[in-house]
Amino acid sequence: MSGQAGRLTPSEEIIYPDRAGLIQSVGEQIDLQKLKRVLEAALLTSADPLSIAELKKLGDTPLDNRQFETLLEELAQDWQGRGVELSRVASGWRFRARPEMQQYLDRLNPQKPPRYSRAVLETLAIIAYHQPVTRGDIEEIRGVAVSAQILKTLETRGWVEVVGTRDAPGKPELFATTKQLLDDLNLRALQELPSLQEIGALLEQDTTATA
Amino acid sequence: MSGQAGRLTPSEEIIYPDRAGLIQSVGEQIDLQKLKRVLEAALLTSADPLSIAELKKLGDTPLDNRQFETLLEELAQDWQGRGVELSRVASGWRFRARPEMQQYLDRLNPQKPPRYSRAVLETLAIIAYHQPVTRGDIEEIRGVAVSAQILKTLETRGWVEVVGTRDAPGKPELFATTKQLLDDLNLRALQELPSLQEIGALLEQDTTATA
Amino acid sequence: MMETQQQLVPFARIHGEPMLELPQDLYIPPDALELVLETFQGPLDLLLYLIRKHNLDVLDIPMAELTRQYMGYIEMMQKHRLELAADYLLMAAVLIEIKSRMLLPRPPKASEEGGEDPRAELMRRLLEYEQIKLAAQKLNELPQAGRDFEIVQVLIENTVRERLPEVSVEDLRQAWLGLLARAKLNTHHKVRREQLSVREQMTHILRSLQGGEFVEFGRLFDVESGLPKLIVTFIAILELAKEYLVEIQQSETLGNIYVRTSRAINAE
Repeated sequence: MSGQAGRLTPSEEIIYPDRAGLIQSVGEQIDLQKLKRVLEAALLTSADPLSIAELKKLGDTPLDNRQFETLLEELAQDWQGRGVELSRVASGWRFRARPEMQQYLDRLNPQKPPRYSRAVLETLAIIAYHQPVTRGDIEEIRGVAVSAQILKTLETRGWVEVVGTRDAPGKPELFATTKQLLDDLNLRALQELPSLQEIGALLEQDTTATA
Repeated sequence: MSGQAGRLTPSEEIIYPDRAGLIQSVGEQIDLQKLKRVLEAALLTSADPLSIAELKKLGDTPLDNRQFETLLEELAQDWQGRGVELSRVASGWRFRARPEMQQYLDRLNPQKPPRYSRAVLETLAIIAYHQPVTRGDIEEIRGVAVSAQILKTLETRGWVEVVGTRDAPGKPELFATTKQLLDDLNLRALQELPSLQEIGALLEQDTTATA
Repeated sequence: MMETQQQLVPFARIHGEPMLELPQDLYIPPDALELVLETFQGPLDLLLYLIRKHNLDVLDIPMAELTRQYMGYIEMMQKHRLELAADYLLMAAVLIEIKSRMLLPRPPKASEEGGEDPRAELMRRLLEYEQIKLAAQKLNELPQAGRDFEIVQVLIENTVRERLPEVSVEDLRQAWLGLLARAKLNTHHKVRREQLSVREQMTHILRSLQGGEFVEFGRLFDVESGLPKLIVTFIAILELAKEYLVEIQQSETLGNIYVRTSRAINAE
């Protein structure tokens, strides 16, 4: 086998058509496969990106920078479609988790999710149950002024939008909830929200119970 | 296609003959493949081993422990022949570079962790094989005083901890080894340590011979 | 005299050549003594070294020989004024004690029954220590994380993606309950028996009128959605008109009815 290691069979050219820069002997292909494994192991265990200069230390056979890059690009290719990817950054190459994985990985290190203030939740509830409503309507029901910031928060979140204006002095904007809110609450329609009657009954029960 | 997703074609059974415990619908196979990718990403990014309980958080579909283990064993199989392997240790599953890779990886990181003195190693061995033991027990076996520094070294490394006190005058602390020690030695349980009988086989032969 | 004593004790056999002088390897240059002292983990370690070095049997220790060799060491160390750990001196006392006990005539019965050998405790300790010494070596030979293999750890870029608060249906219900509780005493804030579906449809119609153009009345109805939905849509349009949110026009009797938002009217 070593006798003809320097020669190429056509099939080998077909197997590695993109590795034009590399010498294509059978023995060296095995070496390259082994080097790729070593590079992979080094990149997976390294805390920091590894530069080509560092990665070169891992090879027993001398390869030039271009050959190394070809090998690394091949390795990156091998990792396509996985939850982790090999990417080139300013200081070299590194593996990193794909952003899509974040939502899963977050489950292992759960941070306490932030909460909306009572003012935001009440405003959202009023818009959901009384839409379309103006800011004035909301203020009347809540009994306090509603800051522009609260409505902004809900609009930015994509849960509330202006659907028109009321024909009244100052042409106040009418707010309504969006499909996005229903999606985020996992509801098909607004009717699936607890009905106001139900909630009212609950409150009356409470009142009579405490009375 | 979705109409017959719940049914199995014989070829699918042939593709995954070893996954007897898992329900074999086409849709669920896709889910399992996705879950495997997520598990892989989680294990590759975690500094510490992940237990089955933790890995379960990553699944959207409920699987029992056995199904998870089957999936993990499959994943370990997928990594055969690479420079990195998925292995099960005391506190769960984790990826590590194979020891054969070390000679290469050492080229990137020439500084090695400190080698421990014989005093530290003997103390560790006594705690590992005779746990739980007090400092007095260790001193009796070694025939010399055990400095506080030796125990401190092992505790700092996370290999040894105080698990209680003996009900004796002075309430001496009882030391035992930790899961961390087993993890660091890539072992699942204390029984995987070389057995004392094996180590002492020669001596016991002597005993029976002279008896 | 010592040799005759040894002959008196039948089981104190010396394997191999009897060593009458300090063996060659016991001579250590004085400046290296300290190092030697550190090499041994203690008296048990030193004893084991002597036993193994001279091919003595741990289970049948020639006490006289071992004691002599051990004492040789101790004397040498003391001669060089090296501070000896108390453990070494204690062991010397133990060895001498065992040796002298072995010189005492033993009760014949006890020897028949294999009665207490004065060396038994020492032999047990030596064996136990040797076992741990080997175990420590084995432990050290096991591949160790960071020394013999590396742990894989791939970066998770904690993307700047802000975590947004989650809201549940229950949150909305609680918020509403809070509002009701506050408004309890205000009689004019009675709970209206409202159909949420009507409210939702009102929003839907307003959205479809957002272009500002007149829309034909009939086109606001989705005929295929069923009778209840049609009724809801009709009520929603009436409600919108009542709240002056839409304008409904019919230019001639039985002609087409058109609807547009009041915003469109205002824009005129």
